[in-house]
Amino acid sequence: MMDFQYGWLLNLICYLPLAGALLMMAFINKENSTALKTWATLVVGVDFVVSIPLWFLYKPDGAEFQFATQLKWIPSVGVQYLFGVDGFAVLLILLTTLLGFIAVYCSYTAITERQKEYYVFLLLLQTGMLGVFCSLDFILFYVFWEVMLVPMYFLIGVWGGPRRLYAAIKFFLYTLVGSVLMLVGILTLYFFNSTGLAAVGLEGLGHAATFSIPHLFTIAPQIPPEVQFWVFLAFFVGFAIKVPMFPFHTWLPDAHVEAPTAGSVILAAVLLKMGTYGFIRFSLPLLPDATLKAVGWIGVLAIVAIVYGALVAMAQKDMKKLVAYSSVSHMGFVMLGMFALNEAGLRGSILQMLNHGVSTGALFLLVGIVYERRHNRMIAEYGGLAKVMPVYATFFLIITMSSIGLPTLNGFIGEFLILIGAYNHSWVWALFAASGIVLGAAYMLWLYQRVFFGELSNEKNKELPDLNRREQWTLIPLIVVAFWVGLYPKPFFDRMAPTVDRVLQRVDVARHDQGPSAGDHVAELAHAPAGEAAGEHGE
Amino acid sequence: MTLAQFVPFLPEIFLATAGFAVLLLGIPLGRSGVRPLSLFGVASLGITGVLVWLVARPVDGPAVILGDMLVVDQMAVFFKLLVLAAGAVVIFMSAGYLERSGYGGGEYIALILFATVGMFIMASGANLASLYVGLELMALSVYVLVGFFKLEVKSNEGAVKYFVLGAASSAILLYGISLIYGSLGTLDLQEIRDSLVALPTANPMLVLGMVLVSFGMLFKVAAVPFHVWTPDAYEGAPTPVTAFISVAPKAAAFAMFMRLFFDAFAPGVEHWRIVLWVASAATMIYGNVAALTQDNVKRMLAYSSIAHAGYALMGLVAFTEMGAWALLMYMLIYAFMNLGAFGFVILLESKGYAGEKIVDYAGLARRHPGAALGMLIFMLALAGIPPTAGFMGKLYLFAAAVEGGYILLTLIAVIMSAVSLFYYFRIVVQMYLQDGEEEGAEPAELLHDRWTEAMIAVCIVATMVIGVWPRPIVGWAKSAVGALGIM
Amino acid sequence: MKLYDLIWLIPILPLLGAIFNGLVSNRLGLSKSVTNAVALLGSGLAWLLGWGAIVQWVLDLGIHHTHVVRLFSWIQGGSLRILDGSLAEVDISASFQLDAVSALMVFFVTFVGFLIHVYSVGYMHDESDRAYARYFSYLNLFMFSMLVLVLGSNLAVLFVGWEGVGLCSYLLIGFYFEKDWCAAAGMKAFIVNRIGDWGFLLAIFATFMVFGTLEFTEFFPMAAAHPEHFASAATVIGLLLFVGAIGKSAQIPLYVWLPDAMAGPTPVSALIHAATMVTAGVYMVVRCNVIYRLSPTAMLVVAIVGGITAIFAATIGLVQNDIKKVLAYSTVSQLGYMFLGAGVGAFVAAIFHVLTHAFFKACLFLGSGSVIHACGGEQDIRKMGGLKKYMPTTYWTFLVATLAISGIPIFAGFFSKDEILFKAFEAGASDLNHFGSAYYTLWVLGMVGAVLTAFYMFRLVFMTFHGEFRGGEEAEHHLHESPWTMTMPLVVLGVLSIFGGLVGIPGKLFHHPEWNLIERFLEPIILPIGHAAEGGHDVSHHAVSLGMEWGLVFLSVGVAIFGIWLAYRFYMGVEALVRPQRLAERFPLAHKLLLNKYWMDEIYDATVISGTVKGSRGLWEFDARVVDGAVNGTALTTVGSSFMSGIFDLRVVDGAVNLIATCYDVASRWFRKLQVGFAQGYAMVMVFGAAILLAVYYLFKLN
Amino acid sequence: MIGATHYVALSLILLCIGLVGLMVRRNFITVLMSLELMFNAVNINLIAFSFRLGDLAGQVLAIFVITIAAAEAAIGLGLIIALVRLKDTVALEEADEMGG
Repeated sequence: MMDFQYGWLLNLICYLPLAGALLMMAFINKENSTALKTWATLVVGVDFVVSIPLWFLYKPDGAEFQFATQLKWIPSVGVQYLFGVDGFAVLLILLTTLLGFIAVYCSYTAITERQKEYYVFLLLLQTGMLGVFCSLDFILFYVFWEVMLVPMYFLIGVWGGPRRLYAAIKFFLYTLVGSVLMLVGILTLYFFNSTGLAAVGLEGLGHAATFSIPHLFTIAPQIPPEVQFWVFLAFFVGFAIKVPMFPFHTWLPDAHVEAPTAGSVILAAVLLKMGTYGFIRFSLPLLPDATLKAVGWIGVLAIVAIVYGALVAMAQKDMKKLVAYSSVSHMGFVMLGMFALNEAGLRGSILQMLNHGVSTGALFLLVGIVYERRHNRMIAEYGGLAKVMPVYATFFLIITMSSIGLPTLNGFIGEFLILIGAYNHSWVWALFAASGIVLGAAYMLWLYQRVFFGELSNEKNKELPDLNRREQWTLIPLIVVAFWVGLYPKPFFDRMAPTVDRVLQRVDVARHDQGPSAGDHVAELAHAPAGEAAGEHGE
Repeated sequence: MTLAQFVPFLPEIFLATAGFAVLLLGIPLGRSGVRPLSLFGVASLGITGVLVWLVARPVDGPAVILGDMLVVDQMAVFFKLLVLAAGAVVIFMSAGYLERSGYGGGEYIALILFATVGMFIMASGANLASLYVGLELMALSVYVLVGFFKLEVKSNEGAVKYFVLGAASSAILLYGISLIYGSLGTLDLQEIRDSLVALPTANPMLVLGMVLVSFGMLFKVAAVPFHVWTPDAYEGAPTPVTAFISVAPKAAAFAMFMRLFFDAFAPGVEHWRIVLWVASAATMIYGNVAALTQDNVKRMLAYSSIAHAGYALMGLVAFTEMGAWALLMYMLIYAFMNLGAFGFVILLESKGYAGEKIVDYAGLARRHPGAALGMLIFMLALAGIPPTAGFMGKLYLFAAAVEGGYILLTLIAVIMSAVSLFYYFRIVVQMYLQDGEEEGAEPAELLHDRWTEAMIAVCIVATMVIGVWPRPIVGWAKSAVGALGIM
Repeated sequence: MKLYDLIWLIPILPLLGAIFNGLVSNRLGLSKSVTNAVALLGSGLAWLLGWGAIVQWVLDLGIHHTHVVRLFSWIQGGSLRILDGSLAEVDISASFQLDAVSALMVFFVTFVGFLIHVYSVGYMHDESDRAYARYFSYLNLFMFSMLVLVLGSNLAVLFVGWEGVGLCSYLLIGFYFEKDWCAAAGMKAFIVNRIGDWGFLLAIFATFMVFGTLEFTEFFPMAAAHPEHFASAATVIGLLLFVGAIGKSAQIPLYVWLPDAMAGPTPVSALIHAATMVTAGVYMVVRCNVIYRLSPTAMLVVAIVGGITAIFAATIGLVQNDIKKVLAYSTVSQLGYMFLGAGVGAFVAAIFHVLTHAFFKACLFLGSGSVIHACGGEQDIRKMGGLKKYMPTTYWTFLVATLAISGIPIFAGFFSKDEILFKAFEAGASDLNHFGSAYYTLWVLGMVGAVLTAFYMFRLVFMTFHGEFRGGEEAEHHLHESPWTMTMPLVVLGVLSIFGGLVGIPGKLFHHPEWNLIERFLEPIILPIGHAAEGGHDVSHHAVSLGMEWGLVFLSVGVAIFGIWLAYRFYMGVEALVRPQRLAERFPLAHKLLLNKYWMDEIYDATVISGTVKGSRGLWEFDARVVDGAVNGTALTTVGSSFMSGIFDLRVVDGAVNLIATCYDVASRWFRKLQVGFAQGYAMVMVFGAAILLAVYYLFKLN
Repeated sequence: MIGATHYVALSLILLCIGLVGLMVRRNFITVLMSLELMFNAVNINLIAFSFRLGDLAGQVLAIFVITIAAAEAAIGLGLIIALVRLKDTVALEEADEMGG
């Protein structure tokens, strides 16, 4: 199950930004902005470079988790320092390092004050995100999951727009509520695995206490449905807020609109993926039974998110808000494919996670570029930009097309597989979900038309300079990836296939047999609330 | 009773003597001699620590001394060292503050030492009588400390309130003790435990006694509804004293709490558990919600310490081994993070009572990035965000509660700890997101005081290290609860 | 290495051209000559290679052999459990296939495409260098997509081309993006097409669920083998596919985008919106004829939509005054004829009409382009007239094409259109799938449509080229014949619109079925199905006697001539333009109705579009207030907002009034009320609290 | 015959009197006296029980309580003096600077 070869690599990738941040705090003067920029870029750049070997060294036919590291951390309660990745995580890690680099690279001119803190926070955030994808121990995972929030809070709160305080705290509190509930779920699993929960009359399996996720995978089938249900609920809140799923999405537009460009990019490209990552990594394989029960509901929520997000996006007057709501719609696709619970859907869902990272990240970069020139994001302020900024218009067009799923670009592959998977689960799903494609085209093209076509009426736009070299180079990598995925996605599928198969196997276990061990629990847990209340005052 | 039995009692004896010595030295040195006296006080605390380690350690298993009045076990050692550390830190932090405020040092330090002696006895008492004496010794010294700035209205007022309520509560506690004594005919914890096991049916007098005792203890740990004294006492008291009473007496009180309820009253758990459950939930909710709208930092931290008492109570409610050592650990962690936070409040006390308002922190990150970072760490720790120690502390308490099956309580706890983040971050917002140049904002200036800064640094290091590497602390706490009779 | 192994190169060549022009010429602003060279090279080579490949394929392999070239495995979606319970691998390969129908399409797409490239060189010469490069890169990109569309060997690859042409049409319609209405038209085209694509995608999924593959060469035989088994599935798939076709080929109700699409440069209208892209729908239906033939319902739907569109668009065409709009509506109506053909089972005839239509309609558009060019961008035929003497070449070619579309014998249009109408009649006579009466009605519609076609086309000719010039003095000076780059394609296409039809002589009439080359050529793609097919044929042979058939021929010629005569009466000689006025005054309502195109656009605006927009606005409000409010309301985010409202006064900004937030606020302040401030009050609180605790305790003790 | 219950009843009454006095009397000194009352209620209990049980521990504790009560009183009076210095009043509810 574990392959410890090259374990150091993962740790290097994860902690390099942290080290960079510490050195920066220690040695670089906060006035010396060039040094700060260069150092930060260097660190994330190196981080990206060292993460590339994962792509080649990962063995699809190898152990489930590779590049693993296992150390004792708090042995007395079975908390380990457990690192390791599968193909799915490898893809996300590469996405993170790439976007991290771009996020730093795009901030050169956007951020002019308190630069030192800014880059320190960016680097810390990087470590946090990478840690989430690397850790295989629940507590370790949780630690990174929370650590991540703090720098993001500051990125929004310090360098954000006029309502940054509100947006920042809203972001923080939403995610925190989700994660603390998740913590309760984690603890429940932990005790079910070991000593059990006395007061609710649930005896544990008596295994050695551990938070190790690979181990918990093995006991998943024995978890009684009732328990699965509650734990799933706890996880669901945590992850659904992060995704964000309708109706937990309202923090997203605020956070996106107020965050600085780099913040939005990271937020859209990586942070949202944590939610879906959580679902695929934990909810599905650990709680297959509850998952199967939840499919219907989540499918509906996802479809609502797709249509709803698209429609609301159409009504936006602010570019960033529009893109933010389009994220809601796209993540709806991801959730739909995931809960179609078949190979095509799940593969599509994973691929769409990457696509969304690339396309939406790029869209935020693009919006940020004009915002930097005009300090205004209102669509009405623009129009006819194609005349003054042809290159910009071209890039924007390509990204738009990738975001509305034009074939030969990345978006199409993901949506195609998700929809075929959804159709395979229920044609009604596909029927409604596919309408998201029409709406997507509608709002994106309408945006494009209003911004780039028509008379160049607004005086302020007459002199806008076109993209400079740096700005182009922030976008080109993303566009290359977009075309690569669109034309030859095979390498990506090869790497995600093992994960997909394993997850589905674990779900199928529950699909086929409810398990005798679970059966008898149901009876006594049928009136769990009563039992629990009794527990509260110890009778 | 041989003289040898007094050997494990040496630390207390020494500390008491040292207290008197400081008192006497204070007369000639007067106000000028604050720092030497502080050094003397810290030194004596240090020596006491060494003594504790040398003579008061259960080398061959737990032992009872002085006619079964005191017990010598790991838990006692744990709490003794904890309160010693807290006392030392507070004395260091006080020095500069006392100089500024112009009150003499002798009595102050002596009182801290005496209080420490009291806490020692609370931590190691094996008999209701000795526990009560220790409690009162601690309480009386602290009343005086709170009212130490006798010319400050707030200080005096805080002392008055604390005194009246405290005395009343100890009377209640005492009454409970008397009832227990009456129904079981003994004051010795061990015997109480045995007779409780033997006793098939609980007679109402005994139950009432236990409940009244629990009320008394809840008062000392500042749990709802016996928290009322806390905000005023904390706000009124000189800030270092606030720091002290928010940490050391609370820890000692929890030690006594555990002695009583995890050991003596353990068999009667079903009788007192529900009371503690309600108290714990109410405390968490009240403390956090009431703190939301406070604008005075000391008062806000007072409410936050109420809330933290609530979290700690979860450990008692859980009534498991994990609950016990999680509580110990939490006391230690809480001591460090809270002392650190108060350290900054002390340093910000520039113009009279300035530095108590939240807005005084505006733009701190601009002017003193280091200090802001430190404060940020403590706020995160208090809110329980990893990778700080605060998270580790909460984690085990929550885990214990879940293990006990108190999901509802845990849910309240996690939700409330999320709420708490909100008011802790009000300070963070001021430090980082406001730049203190808005009109009407006159942010307080940060003073320079080597000693205090050093202590803060210690707290920061402890908070971070325990957060990342809690293994040794967990181990120590686990071994410390071995003696308890819950298992 | 045979050329037909290189068919994947046919699309790639124009793509290279597009990339070069788009990235290099456009960015560096290279001179027009370079752009020309690249663009023409791209499309020209594609043309040569295409024809070469076809010839070699016919000679070496024969038309019965479907030649598939598989490049690489494109999408691996893992395995799915399909309807019949077996596991099917979602493994979609990027592969191209050469068979009769794609050969035919490649044959004229590459050719007409090249011609129009040449024409564009003349037409666009006064654009700026960058715009010029941009234009040609788009045009090449279109060639790429269109060729992918016709060469694709499975539905997914076909869809790639399908979307690609949509994109190019979007870009080219919006080529003059400074003009708002051009951009709007482009967007309209794309979005309407997307609605069609919605159906197409679902059709793809359905196909996979039924057959477990998307390769034509795999699931057509399957379907043909078990007609009954797949009948119901075929209906679903067929109808969904047809939704796509409706969008792409501008049929009712999704035709609205095509007239607006005329905002693009005229050569674009000729190539994309007349000759090639819009016929993709027909191509796709013919390509999937197996599916349709399994499902009478689908067939009937196709026929009805086609028939109605044919006459509907024709009526609108009667009164339009914008030369390109008239042609646009005639295109819609002609596409209707094609679908009518497909719907009555005359797939060959449909494709045949696609071919001839490509010739004469391209010719007409290019002609109109040359006219517009001459009139300096004027498109209103009321401001034209008498252009005959200024631009003879244009006139004659235009006339020829008009005769062709009107269905005058020996001209290309005649054969194809007559074939379709005849098949419709035959379908009625043979009571095809027992929908005989319906097919009869459709035939009548088609006939009426033929009259109208002849009428409005000649109206166009007369008003444009005959009579006096009505455009004013100074405009008259500029009138001139276009340069050779523009006239040459006109001539070529004119010639083709004369003789192009001879490939499909209805040999049956002369007892020489073998004369009908195209039928023989396309015969292999009409797979024989179980027994239904030949059964149908037998019936049809008896259904219509030879004499009857001749009668029909003369009838259709007659109606065409009648239409022309009518146009002459109205728009030539002394009474020119007066009669129509009178007619319009006599039937003002009808006239208004037609002039305003039945207010279709307005209706759509009022219902669908504003509906969506309003709905989205509403939802946004909902989001800002209710959802945010409610979710904030739950648990502690409320504290956030309440606190905000207190400290940062942001509740206003948020606009999310949330009740529970204030509750928290109140709670906090109320809790603080307990802190009365004097010791004895505290004592009371304590005692009170203690009492409560005791109460709770005994409460729980009791039960 | 006077039984344990009588003592308990008496002490309970005293305790309540003390408690009420603590809550209702304005004068700090009276409050102090009420406190003493509560302590003495405890003493009665302790001594009674110790007498009945024939166990000295109770009386020992009683002596402790008396001493501690004395110390308590001393501190109380000290605080009263400080209060009088600052506000020249012995009314307890005058000390209401802080609250909320």
